[in-house]
Amino acid sequence: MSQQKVAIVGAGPAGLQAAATLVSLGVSVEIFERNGSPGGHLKQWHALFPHFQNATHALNPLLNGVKGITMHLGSKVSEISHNGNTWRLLSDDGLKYESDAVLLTTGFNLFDASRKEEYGYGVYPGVVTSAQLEEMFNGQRPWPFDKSLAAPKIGFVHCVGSRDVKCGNRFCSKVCCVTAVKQAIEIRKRFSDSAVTCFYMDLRMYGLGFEELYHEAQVNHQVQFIRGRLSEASPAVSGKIQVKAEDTLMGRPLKLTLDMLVLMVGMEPAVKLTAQNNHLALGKPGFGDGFMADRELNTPEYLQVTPGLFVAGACKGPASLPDTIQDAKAVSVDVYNFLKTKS
Amino acid sequence: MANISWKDYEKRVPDDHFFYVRSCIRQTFFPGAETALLNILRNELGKDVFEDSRHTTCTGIGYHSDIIPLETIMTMVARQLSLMTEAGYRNLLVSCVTSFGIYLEMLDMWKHFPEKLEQTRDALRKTTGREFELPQSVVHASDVVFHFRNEILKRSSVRLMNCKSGEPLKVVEHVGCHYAKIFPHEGFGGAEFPSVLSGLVESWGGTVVDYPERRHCCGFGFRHYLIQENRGYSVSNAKVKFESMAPFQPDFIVANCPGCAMFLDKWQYTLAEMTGKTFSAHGHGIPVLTHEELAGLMLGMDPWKLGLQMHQVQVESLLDKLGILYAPIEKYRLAGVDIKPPARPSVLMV
Amino acid sequence: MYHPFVLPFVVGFSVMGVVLVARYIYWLRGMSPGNRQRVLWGFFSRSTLLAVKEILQESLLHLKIFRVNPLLGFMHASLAFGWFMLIVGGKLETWYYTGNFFNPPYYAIFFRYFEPLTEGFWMNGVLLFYMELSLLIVLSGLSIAVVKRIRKKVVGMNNTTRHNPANRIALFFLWMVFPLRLMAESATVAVHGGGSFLTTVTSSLFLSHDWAVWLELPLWWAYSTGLGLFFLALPFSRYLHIPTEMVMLLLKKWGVQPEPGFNPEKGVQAFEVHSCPGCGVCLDVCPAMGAGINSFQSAYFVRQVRAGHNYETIADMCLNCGACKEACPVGISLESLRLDARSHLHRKANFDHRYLHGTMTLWRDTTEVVLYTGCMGRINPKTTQAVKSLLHEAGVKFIHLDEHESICCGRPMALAGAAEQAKMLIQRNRELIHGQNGQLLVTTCPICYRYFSSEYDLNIPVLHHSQFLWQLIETQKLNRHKGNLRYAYHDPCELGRGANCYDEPRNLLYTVGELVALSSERNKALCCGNNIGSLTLAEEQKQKITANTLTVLSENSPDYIVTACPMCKNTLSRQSTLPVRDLAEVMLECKEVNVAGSRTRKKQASVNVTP
Amino acid sequence: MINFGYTASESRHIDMDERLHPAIEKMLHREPSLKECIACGRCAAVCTAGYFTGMQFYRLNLMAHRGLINEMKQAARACMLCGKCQMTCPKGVNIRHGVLLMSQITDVLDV
Repeated sequence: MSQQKVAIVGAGPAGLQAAATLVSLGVSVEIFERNGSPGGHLKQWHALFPHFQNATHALNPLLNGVKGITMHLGSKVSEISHNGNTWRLLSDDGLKYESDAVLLTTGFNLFDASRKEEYGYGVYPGVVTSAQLEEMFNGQRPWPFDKSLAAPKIGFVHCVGSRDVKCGNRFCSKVCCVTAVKQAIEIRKRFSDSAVTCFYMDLRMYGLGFEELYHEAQVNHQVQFIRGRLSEASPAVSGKIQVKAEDTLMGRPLKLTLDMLVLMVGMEPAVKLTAQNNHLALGKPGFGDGFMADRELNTPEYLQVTPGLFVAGACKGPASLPDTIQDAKAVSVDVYNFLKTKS
Repeated sequence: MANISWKDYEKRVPDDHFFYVRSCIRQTFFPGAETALLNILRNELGKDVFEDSRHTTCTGIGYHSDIIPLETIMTMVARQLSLMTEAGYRNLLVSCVTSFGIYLEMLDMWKHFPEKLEQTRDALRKTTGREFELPQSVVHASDVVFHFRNEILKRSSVRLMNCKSGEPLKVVEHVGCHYAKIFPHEGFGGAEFPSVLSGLVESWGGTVVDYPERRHCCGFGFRHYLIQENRGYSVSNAKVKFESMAPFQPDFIVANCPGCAMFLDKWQYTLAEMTGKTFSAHGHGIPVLTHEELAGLMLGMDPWKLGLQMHQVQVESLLDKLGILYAPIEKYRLAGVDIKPPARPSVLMV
Repeated sequence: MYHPFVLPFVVGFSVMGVVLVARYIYWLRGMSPGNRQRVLWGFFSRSTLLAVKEILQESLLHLKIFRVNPLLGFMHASLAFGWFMLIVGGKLETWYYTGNFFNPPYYAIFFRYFEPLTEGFWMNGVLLFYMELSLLIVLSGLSIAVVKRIRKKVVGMNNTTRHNPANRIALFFLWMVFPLRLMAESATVAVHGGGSFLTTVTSSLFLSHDWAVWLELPLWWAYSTGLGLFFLALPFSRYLHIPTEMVMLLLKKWGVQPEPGFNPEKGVQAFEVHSCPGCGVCLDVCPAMGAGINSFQSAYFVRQVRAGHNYETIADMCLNCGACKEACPVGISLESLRLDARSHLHRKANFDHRYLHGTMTLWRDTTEVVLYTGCMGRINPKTTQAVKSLLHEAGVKFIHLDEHESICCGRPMALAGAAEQAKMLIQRNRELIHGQNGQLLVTTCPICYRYFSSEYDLNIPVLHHSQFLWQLIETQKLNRHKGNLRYAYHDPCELGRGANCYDEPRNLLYTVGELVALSSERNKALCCGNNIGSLTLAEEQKQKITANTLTVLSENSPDYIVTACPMCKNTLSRQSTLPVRDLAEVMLECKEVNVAGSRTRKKQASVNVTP
Repeated sequence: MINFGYTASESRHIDMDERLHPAIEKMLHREPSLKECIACGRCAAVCTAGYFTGMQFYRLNLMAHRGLINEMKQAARACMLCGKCQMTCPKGVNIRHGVLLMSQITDVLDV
């Protein structure tokens, strides 16, 4: 029987890992990626929590893993259909592909911070997102304030576009808190006499080594943690930003002028499952609207609305890099088993 | 209509034939400004601005102090409109932002509760035997000045720039809350982005200062300052605003409501006395103009005729920047007679 | 009878004399009138004889060190007593030789140079032999000191004091003096003959005749200079303790009380501070040393207090467990010195407990026992429960004074140096305790027990619950059968060293099971690491001390670690793999189960992953 | 200054722009564990003095970090230094030493 084929939609960490695993299991794979290059958000990242591991150390193995696998870059899959037991994919640049199974690893988009206009993103130059800060650390983006400044003051706002009904996202994006603490420490190391303040609601340092990171930020780097969600950011003299927040532990409002305000933007599904494309739905959309769900959280069986359609990685919900890679491996094995039963 | 964002919302302003109703505070504290507006509209721009001397207060001060029943206010407004109908005008031009809010409120109530309109017509007929029609449009004085800002610019040799350095002046604009916050559709740029004053400033060469407490209330509000016990609340509000704008060192403040202009001006003296601090680098305070005074200066009117010497914060420093000539000895000569200048404040430099 | 080489010795000796007298007078002048009276009365009283006896025992023979470490004791004794023998011997020689008692001081010391050949049974026989024997004794002590410096384990010490430059210089001179004397005397013997066993052997071994002729004078010069330099260095080094300790013993015997407050330059406290030889005995007993923390031990603290600067951080760090005070051969009151230093450091702190007026009024009818569980009582409810059920079992009528809210006994404030500001606590607690008209106060916390007995002067006796439980056992109000469980008893610092109560807890455990012997217990017990006494020890440092103490407590794998203090129990149980119980809990548990009790706490699974 | 019969109220904002007060900076240097407090409230729950007064250590620590030195110093006076809070603190903050330093803080924490 000819080698079975799987189409992987999305060349982020999940897609790359799944491709490598499937190829190692003897399955032929083709990857469709709408951006110009693979790697997803990882390629713009600088250092990973909790041990400041360089992002390229995580990206390179993934990229090496897919050497020799055909990858259609810049082609956005517009149509996935299914008849009998073959799947047909259509991409907007005219590609057609048939496969025995489809693995969606479309991942997440960062929340568009301009939707929280009161934080002044896109209005004041000093307001940036956490992703843009990583680019600054990577040198891919200029710093929005004059680097020779005596004591730059940087603020971090947690939960931007997460746990916020006004943005339609009730869920917690899981990784922004620990990322904020990591970035706060990186800022303190980069600008030795900078003053960093984090405005948080709860600090969800869920993983191993995270609390130690929090400890290091507090004690070694004097990062100030203020429990209070930021209310607004407004312009202050010479391009600085004045922020107002309530310190809910003191029960007092406080005012602070910042040179840079970093918004910890949450995650949103890159492909939003809505009523229209619910034929793709793998059962009712999971927690939070738009994320996909291929099975009930705690049970192994798949909902398998349409057999052969699998999902892996952050498109199922906010996930850290290790979560994504583990999930990609696990789902690849399921895909492989599915193919075995089919042939 | 196509959904446009509030920033670009343009309000419709008629070009001519206005029935003008005065402002109690403006004609009492800034008579020069009132006559300047009429002078500009009639003589400079040749507009037909009719004024009936029998028109009264719009009851704003009483209304906002809760001592006048709603029906009385409706009848008073109706009476004003009857004067307008009698004079054959359909465009109401309102001088004060508070009365602008009241006229709109009454018209809006009549729209939603027609029986109220009938009751008011009935009450007016019983008391004065008068009839009235609803106006076609209600505009504020600053709307009109904004509307004709280019005509004024054409006639003006003055620009809102520092005549020596050519730098555009940094201007703080403060739009009266009742201008657009009650009925967003009644103000240029709606409630969030009122552009009636910033439009003026920018088209006349100045730059607008975007300071953190830009939208904060100036503290005027009849309810706040009428009773002495409340005035602390009023002056504290103004203080928040001044402390927020001070770092930007604005050259002057322009406001479209007589109340805001008066209090932003007067509270600087009070705050100077209370805290010993002024909010300008050189200790003279930040001059406060109303839009008519600014328009008057643009058209070369004599500052003393405009009554600028009656302001608490002296305006000479601004006039020097604008390059407007003035005779210092004329400052306190009214119709050839020297009047005693006011006592010099201890902190605010005059 | 004179040679210029004696000059360095004379200069050194007289300068030392002047400096010492000046300093002593300065310190004595600082004494309060009451103390001056005691000195005058004491001078001609029997206590002076007692003082001389103790000087002989301690300053010369160092008997206290002998009891702790014989080799170390011998080293100190030989150095001190040997030197004393030399001085006395020199005096006898010159007196017998010249016939009059008073000779120039240097004459006795350099007698051998001036009179190389002496005849007669006494001079050439007994006295010569005695002098050389004394020298040999001193040299033997010196050699142990050198060995101690190189390999301290040989002398049975784990740690020796890190000396500052001044002490090292003085030490070097001290070590030079006696060998030089030996060489000088041997040179004279080589030139003129005579000499007893030691010098003849040395001269024949090292000094041929023609060498000796040339070397004799330089050696005497060297000996005199060595002595002179040592005496110059003495007042500014640890060897100041030699004269000062003797004066201190006198003052203490005369009953001189330390001046109030922290003043290391006034009265008996000054003599105590300057009597610290920096011998390092307090290092080995300090529980923190076992955890590798060696910055604040008493040797260093007293040295910095003498120096008058940067004693601040180490004053606050010490656990105040009292181990060093117990072991200090010189008997310096280290704890009060440290607490005085702390109250001086934190003199600006002001606490105000006036809000306590009128709180907790519990006026009830008379009762037998007032039970006070203290602040820590609420953190160890099991201990409180156990004590209460034991009291019920024994039919004792009691009131639990601080069942709902408690006022701190004040000891923690004293340990932080804020004793004066704890007056309000003491006064309010005393009112409440007296208000119950009980016959006995029983407290479950040794920290409170020590303060109740020392500071409160209550009108009823106070006992720690271990003592009271033992009374109940003795009076058969409680009876237990002996089981075969093995208990390791940890002596809380405040109960053992603090209040001298070692036996009652052990008796209790002995009645219900076996008592495991520990390498350091009773007054040498290690501190649990979390003693309220330390102000600035970091959490990790305390945990290291706790871990070290736990290794000692579980060295003979007992079934239970038992203690009598809520603070120790809470601290030890955090890190111990063995179950930790209070005495009361053990007594209660043994009521039901006499046979080996089940281990309630699962051993922490330790998985070794072979790569 | 003229008494107008009314006064302008001060803004209740805490101004975080100035750096920490030097005395607070010195205190935090001498007791770094104070920086670890996450204001979970356990210390206030077990506080012996807290039973009779409003003594809550986590608020003292917050006041320190927000530069409200006088309120902090005033509130610290109720403490009995008994150390129960330190026994329960999940972050191992050395609270007794902290309160002692807080109650003796002057403009310059001189010792």
